[in-house]
Amino acid sequence: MSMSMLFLVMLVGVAATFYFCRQRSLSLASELGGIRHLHSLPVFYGVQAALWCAIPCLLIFGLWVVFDDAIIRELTLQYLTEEQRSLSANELQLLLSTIESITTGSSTVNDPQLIAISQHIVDFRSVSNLALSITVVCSLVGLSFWAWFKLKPENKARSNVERCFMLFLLLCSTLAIFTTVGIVFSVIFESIRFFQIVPIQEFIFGTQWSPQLSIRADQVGSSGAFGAVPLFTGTLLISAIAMLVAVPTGLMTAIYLSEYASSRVRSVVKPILEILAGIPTVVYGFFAALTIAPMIKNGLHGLGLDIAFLGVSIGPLEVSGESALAAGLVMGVMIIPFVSSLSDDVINAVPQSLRDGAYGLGSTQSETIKKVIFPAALPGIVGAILLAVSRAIGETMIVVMAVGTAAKLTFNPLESVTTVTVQMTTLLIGDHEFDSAKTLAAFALGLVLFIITLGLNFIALNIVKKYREQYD
Amino acid sequence: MDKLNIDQHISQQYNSALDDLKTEFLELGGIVEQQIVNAVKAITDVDTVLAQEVLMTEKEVDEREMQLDDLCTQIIARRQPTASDLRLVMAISKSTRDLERIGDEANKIAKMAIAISDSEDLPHGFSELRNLGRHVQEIVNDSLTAFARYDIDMALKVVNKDKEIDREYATAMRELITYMMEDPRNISRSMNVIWALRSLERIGDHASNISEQIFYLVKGLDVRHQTPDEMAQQVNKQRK
Amino acid sequence: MDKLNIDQHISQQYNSALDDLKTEFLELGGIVEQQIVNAVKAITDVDTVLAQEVLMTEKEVDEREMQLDDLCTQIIARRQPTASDLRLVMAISKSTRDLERIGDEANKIAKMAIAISDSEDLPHGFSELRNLGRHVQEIVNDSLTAFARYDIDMALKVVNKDKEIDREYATAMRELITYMMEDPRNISRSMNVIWALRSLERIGDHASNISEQIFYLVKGLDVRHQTPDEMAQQVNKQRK
Amino acid sequence: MTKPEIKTIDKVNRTLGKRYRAEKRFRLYGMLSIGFGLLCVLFLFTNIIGKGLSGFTYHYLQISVEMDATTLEISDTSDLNQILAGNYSAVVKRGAYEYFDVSSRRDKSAARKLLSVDGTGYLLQDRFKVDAKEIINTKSMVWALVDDKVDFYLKRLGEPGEPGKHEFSEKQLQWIHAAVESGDLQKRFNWAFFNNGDSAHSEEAGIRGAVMGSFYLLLVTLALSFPIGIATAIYLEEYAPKNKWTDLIEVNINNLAAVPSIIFGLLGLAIFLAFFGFPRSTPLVGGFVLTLMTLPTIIISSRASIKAVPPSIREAAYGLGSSKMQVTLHHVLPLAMPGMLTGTIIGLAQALGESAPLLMIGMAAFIPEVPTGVSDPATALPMQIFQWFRNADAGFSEKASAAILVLLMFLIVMNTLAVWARRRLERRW
Amino acid sequence: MNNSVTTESIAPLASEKTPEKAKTSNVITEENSDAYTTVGQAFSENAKMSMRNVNVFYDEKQAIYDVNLDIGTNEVVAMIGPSGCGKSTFLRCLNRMNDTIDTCKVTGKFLLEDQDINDRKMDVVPLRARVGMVFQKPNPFPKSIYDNVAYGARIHGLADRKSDLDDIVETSLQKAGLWNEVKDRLQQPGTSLSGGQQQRLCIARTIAVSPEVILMDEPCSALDPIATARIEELIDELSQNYTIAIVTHSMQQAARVSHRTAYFHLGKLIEVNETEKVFTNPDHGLTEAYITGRFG
Amino acid sequence: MNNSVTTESIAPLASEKTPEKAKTSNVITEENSDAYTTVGQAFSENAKMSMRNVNVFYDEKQAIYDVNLDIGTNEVVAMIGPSGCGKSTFLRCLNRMNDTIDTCKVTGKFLLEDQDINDRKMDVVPLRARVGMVFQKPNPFPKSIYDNVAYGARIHGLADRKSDLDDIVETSLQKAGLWNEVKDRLQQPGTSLSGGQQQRLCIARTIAVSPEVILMDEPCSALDPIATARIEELIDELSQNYTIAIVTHSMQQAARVSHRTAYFHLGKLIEVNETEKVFTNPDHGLTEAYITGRFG
Ligand SMILES: Nc1ncnc2c1ncn2[C@@H]1O[C@H](COP(=O)(O)OP(=O)(O)OP(=O)(O)O)[C@@H](O)[C@H]1O
Ligand SMILES: Nc1ncnc2c1ncn2[C@@H]1O[C@H](COP(=O)(O)OP(=O)(O)OP(=O)(O)O)[C@@H](O)[C@H]1O
Ligand SMILES: [Mg+2]
Ligand SMILES: [Mg+2]
Ligand SMILES: O=P([O-])([O-])[O-]
Repeated sequence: MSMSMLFLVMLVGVAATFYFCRQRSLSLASELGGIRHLHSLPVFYGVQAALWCAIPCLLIFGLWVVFDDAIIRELTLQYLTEEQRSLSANELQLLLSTIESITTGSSTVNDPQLIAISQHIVDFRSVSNLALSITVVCSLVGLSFWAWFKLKPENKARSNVERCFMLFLLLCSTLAIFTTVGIVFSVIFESIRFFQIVPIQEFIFGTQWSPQLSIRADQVGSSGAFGAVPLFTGTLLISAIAMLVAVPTGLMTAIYLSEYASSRVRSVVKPILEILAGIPTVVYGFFAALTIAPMIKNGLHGLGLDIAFLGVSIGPLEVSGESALAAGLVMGVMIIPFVSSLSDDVINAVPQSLRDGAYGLGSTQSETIKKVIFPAALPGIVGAILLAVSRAIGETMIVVMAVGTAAKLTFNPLESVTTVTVQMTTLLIGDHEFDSAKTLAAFALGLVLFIITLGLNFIALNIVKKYREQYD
Repeated sequence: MDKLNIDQHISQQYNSALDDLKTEFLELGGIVEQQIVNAVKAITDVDTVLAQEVLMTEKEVDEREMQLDDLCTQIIARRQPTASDLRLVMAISKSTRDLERIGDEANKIAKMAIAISDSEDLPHGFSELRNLGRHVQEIVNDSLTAFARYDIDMALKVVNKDKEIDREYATAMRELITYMMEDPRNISRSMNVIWALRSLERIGDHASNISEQIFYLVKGLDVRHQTPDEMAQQVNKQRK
Repeated sequence: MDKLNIDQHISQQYNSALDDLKTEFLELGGIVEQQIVNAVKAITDVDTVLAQEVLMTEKEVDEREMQLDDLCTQIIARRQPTASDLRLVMAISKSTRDLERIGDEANKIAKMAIAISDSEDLPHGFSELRNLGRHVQEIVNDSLTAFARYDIDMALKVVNKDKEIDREYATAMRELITYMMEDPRNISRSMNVIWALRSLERIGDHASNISEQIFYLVKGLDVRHQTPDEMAQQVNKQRK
Repeated sequence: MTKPEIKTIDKVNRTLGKRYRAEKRFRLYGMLSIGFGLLCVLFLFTNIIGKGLSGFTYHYLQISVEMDATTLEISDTSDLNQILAGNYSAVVKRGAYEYFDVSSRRDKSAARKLLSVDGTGYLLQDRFKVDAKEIINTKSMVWALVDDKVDFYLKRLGEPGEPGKHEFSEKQLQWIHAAVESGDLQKRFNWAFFNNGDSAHSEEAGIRGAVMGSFYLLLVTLALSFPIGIATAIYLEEYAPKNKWTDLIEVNINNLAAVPSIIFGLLGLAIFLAFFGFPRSTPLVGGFVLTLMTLPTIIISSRASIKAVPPSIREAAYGLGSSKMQVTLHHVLPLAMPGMLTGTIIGLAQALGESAPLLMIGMAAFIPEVPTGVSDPATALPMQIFQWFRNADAGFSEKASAAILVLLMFLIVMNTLAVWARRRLERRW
Repeated sequence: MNNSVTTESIAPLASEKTPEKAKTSNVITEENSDAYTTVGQAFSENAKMSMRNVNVFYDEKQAIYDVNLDIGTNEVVAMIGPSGCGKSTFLRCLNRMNDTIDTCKVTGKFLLEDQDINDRKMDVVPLRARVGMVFQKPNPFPKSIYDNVAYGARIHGLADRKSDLDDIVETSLQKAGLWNEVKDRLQQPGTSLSGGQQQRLCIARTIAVSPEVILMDEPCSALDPIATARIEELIDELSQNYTIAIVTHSMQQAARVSHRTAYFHLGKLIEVNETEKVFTNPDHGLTEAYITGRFG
Repeated sequence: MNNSVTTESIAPLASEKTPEKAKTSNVITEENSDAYTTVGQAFSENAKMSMRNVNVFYDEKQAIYDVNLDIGTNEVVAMIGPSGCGKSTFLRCLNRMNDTIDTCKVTGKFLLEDQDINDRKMDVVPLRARVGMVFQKPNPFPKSIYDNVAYGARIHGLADRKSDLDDIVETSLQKAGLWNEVKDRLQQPGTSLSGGQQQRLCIARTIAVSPEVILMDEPCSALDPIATARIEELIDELSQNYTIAIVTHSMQQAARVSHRTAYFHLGKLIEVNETEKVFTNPDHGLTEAYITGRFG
């Protein structure tokens, strides 16, 4: 029986158990003189019985599927020759996968011994499959009869069903914790290994970033320079540009829409602006790289801009094709709706009664906004901005596409910089061994990024939460 | 014809509380009315048994009075009556006192009846007593009816009749004093009749008081200490 | 010593309304007390001017009575008083009637004083009148003081004193009737004295009524129609 | 008595003008901001549409092709292997030589370079797959794909600087213009773009593989994130006692929502690929990663919609003796479902557009085959766009723009769906 | 009675009240009631505000029908009536708070002293400084107590120096009976106060701009009896210096705080009279029915 | 008086009430008040529910101190007291609604007839079917009127057939005085009704599971006077067949609807007495101070 077929059988069996047990509870009820004499509603008896069947069967099924490969593998080992068995773990693994590929017919190896073994495996598999089917079906039938006979009016069916329900929910909710743990684990070990190669202070305070220098892994002392400062400054620069665009625009947009605009204007403008939020970052990246960057370059060149810095003319402006400005601007535009909708929420959460209060005292509209609503919403807005900053810092695609990889330590928005996320992708795309400093550097960067954004989020979420509580 | 509607509250309990109050009040009215009739009959027929009967009901009247007062207070405390309801409660609270006083006066008459019954011959003034008694009983009855019906015209009539009764009383009194002068030996007996007459007159006043409360109840007008003409005038002014 | 505190409401207006009510009530009490004093003085000193004075205040008393009643109604309508406040209002509402009646009786005495003043020689019974008058005035004063102070011990004393006054009155009455029999020509004059005596007796009763209201006001007990002993007993029972 | 009042009013009136000017200024700032936002939307869209629309069309040259069985090396038309292995390029080349009427090797080479021989070959292969028997050994007219350089040149004919012209020799240009004039070289709708998987040659590259990859990704994501997300939301809102443990879960979820997506990529790389050894580049792993990424979104929006169910409803149900599960299933879920669905759709839309984490787990690989299941190597739409963007070949940039349009289309559809779901399902009682 | 509106009232006077009449007059509906006259004393010789022929519409729906009412100087006028009868709507006309509702159209004359405040050209900002408003739910700004009270004075530029502002804050809080409770913590947020204190703070905030009229829309409905009693007490004190219009759901409250009471019914002003009169002997059957709990 | 709790009350009786005493007793605080005795008639010979030595804590904070109270069969007991005195907390103990608050710990004996309902092992589901609850704000489910009323019967399996359910719905609506108003529109949403109707619907919904006791927490505070009067009337009718405990902010309401009134103060049950007695002549100075508006 194929797995899906077996699954279907299980489903039908469980459904039947549900139906019959429910019917039985109904008939028990009518003997007693009405459903009210049962402990629980009939449907609970049905569900309870169904769970009694389904959970053990699924457990058997699951365990079987998890362990049968290992068991079959153990069984296979006995057919191997002595010397094959004494192979190193890696080589044994290789051998087994060769055999495995023979069973699926995707290998053309013509070793008769291996073919025989693969035949054994096929046999084992079919036996295992059959055994599984029989076990599952038998236990299904057995359990459902047991459930049927065990059914009594005073069974606490409802309580049992509810306990199962709640366990399921609890299980699901722990996933978030596992995810965080997973994230931490996935970056922390590699990072530790990285910091064993590259001292942590060099990583944090070094101003040279050139991981590409490591040409050969065994080349002592040439594992590149891993000073992350230029990455941080680059990230900061781009985020700052983005925030300069997004915060004033987003905030004023939110204010105008929630306080001034008529409901019709709001109903048109708001969704249009929210389109900006829905556009994938890869599109923004594309746009930044292919449209905005050339525009800036050409535009500034065209103007023949001559910037005097501290009275010293530094000549016609050099505009990089991968300027931080382009990425920052586009990122800013991307974040506008993020800021505006978060601020909008916050502004709308300010109770109408405060507005009434202010108007009732004779405030003009802008006074109401500036003196009452804005201060009231300020914590929430600060939280929103922090979240936006964290988002800008973590943003990947735009910078990957529109920003170069040259790690320059500069605050000139017209130059090319690089960011943490760009370097992470650059280092990790393609083949990678998990032991070169280059690859590990990406994880170290990931760790730093995670810590920074985590800190920002933590602060921001707490501010927002405090603010919410104020009006709850 | 003026009518109040005490029975249209959303709260049935309130309706029935007010209803009970009014019924109890009118019942008490009925009892004291009977007391008057009996007392006058006892004195004019020299019927001590009847007089005793009147005296026996005193306790009931007292209890009912206290009960009515309690009811009024409870309604005020529990219902916070306003407008017509409040006026009803206040009017009944006041008029209950009058009814009780009427009962007391009837008792006094009954006591006089017993006091008089010792002597064989009829003292003077029995006919006056009987007349006045009838009239007084009439206006008590009228005032209660007016109360039951919220009828201010009738109430006005009661007030007017009370003035007549006062005149009648004055005449009777003058006559009795003449008798007494004529026959000083009978003075103490005549005094009893005088007290009885006096009680009847007071009963008339109380009936008149009850009628005044009807004005308050129906119109919200406080017409106490006014002449009947003034009352009529005020009512008409408001009707306009 | 029992005390109620009518002046600790959050609402100052309410405080002052209750305060006004009480003050007005006591003021009215003061006026009728003065009426009694004057009326008794007028009749015993044959002072028609004083008698006229008494009669002149009748209107004021009437007006004040109506005003007090109005105040009570308004407090009930506007404030929905409960507990001690409600008892205060109800007690004052009831006692006001008594005060007004006391005023009326004082008027009657004053009228008698005028009626008597025609003849030169003093009728019999003036000494009794004076005595009774003093006592009555005393208990009226006591009852008002008791009211002002929420003093039930004093109120109980008033009730007891009233019984004494009743006895005193009965004695005086018997004496007067004897006089009347002795001197039938003076009957109508004596009758005036009798009416005056009778009025004084009624005033005592009213004072006693006011005292009974104090029991209600302070203790929430309705002690009407009870003997002083019963009252004392009930109060003690509750105190325990 | 009225004196101070009059003073107040005078004081009020004194500053009134200033206050109203401030009011006007403030309003203007707001309008400017909105204007800027709208302008951005407008610019972005005209720009992308302007760039992308041309990607849906392509230039084809109509040539007649001799479906010669021997040249094709197909002897048995019912043998699929033969048809798949057929040498279509040869017949196409021959057709091209014939069309341009060339014989010298140099000319042949020049002529051949104007066409996408392999691309056209695939078109022929497709036709053979359907009815090889009919067309074998016939001569038929075929719309052959031109070379992407030709397409590039023709699409930009009017532009200054004549981009792409320098790629061609004079002769080639003559041929091209002649063919255009004769109507044999035409711009036609590029079906191949929708039917093909990725390819190294831009004229053959299509988004079919990426679309299917995205589809499987979303399937996995939906199947996992919707039930888990809702269950978590229910647990946290309805069941969880207020303690450290639930606080921890809550903080975690909120933080995860704001963790940069690239970090999830690292997670996928280190846990699913390196630790569990799942195959690279599969929608299954991508789906896992995207599930973890979208879960917070779904949980948060589900929690918000559960929170929006008035507590009074819950109290009422409890007061009647409902158990917790009944309260949840009978009252909370039905009322919160519209919000949950909307949240899920929005989360999926985000997942659809997401690229950074997929980059990390190798879904940016070059995979020409169209995936047929969740465990086939696949790429996804945003990844495809990214790859084409990075490809130096000029034709790919246009493809990327076109793919962006397709991606945006899907997103718009999904968001519309979300709005529709919210409107439709929200029972306004 | 010279200023009574009742000359030929369609409404039954107390004397004509019969159960049947009361019944029929309960069903004044929009159809049969275009012409009606307010019973009692709607006008005042010493009027601070005079409203004449006020009609209010929400889109097509008429919420107020031809209301005429004066509010006397330093008088407390209470507005009572069944839910939805238009009390709040009417009150909000008095300082043009209805401007914030787009669908709301107000016609009629609203004189504040001699100025027509319903004139569209009239500026609402100074108007609202003269006619302050206190709302149903206490709504202190999320600022310090001091800033709450100082807010109005600041925006209107009433204080030239810090010390002036301090004075304004102190006197306002004193008038609102809150000074003693908060004088040591003026810098704490206004929201940290209890509900009743918050409402008094809102009153102080309103007083701080020295308005002439204070409007209150169910100012105690969110408060418990004790806090309510305090506010009522405060209203009474304020009526020494301010003209007050108060909407309340609680008839008892109207009875307690007001000098005159106006009874609204389905958008019509049925009766206005001295409060004592309304609560002991109202002129109109509908008023009587409402205050005695005889509706429906 | 044999079942009075007052043997050696620390509370001043009316006779001992002096302004000074009342003052001091106002400041019963958590320190000085561990021992206290409820004044009046806390016990009932015919008790439906008996609460003994009830203490409730929110975390460390004690909200109810050692309360003893009986609720008689078919009796209406009103609970009044200043805001935050623990009325709602106490009421919610009676059907274990406090279970939904994690921090809430309840000790003491709660007997419903002879069953201790505060037993942790006791299942709350059947308990809540026996002790129904009506809340402050009308909270009909967003379902049809029919489904609202039928809901409880469905989850408790009270009806085996559709016709049974119809019967239950009809009689419940009739008892709640709503049948005539809604019988033609049973399929319309419950939320389309007016506030007062909604509250009656909630009562009907509660009745539908035929509870023995109905708890009401300020059931009229969100309603206008007319709707309130209807609910009060309904409570009166229901008291024929149900035992009712009602928490109310409005003393007048307590006076109107209840047979006995319990006065809570700072978590203590100060006095329980016949309602007439409480409102005309309460035994305890604090009760007097509260109902006469003399607090603070
Ligand atoms: N913004 C609005 N749009 C449309 N109609 C409205 C609006 N506000 C109120 N109404 C309607 O106007 C009428 C009067 O409403 P208003 O709020 O003035 O009543 P109210 O007497 O204050 O009632 P309540 O006592 O419930 O506060 C009602 O019928 C209401 O439905
Ligand atoms: N969930 C809770 N957590 C902590 N403390 C609470 C909670 N609910 C109530 N309290 C506290 O318990 C005490 C009693 O509250 P409860 O709600 O029972 O008062 P109440 O008498 O019903 O007041 P109100 O009249 O305002 O409804 C209050 O001091 C309150 O602050
Ligand atoms: Mg309103
Ligand atoms: Mg509560
Ligand atoms: O009892 P009276 O004094 O009124 O006769």
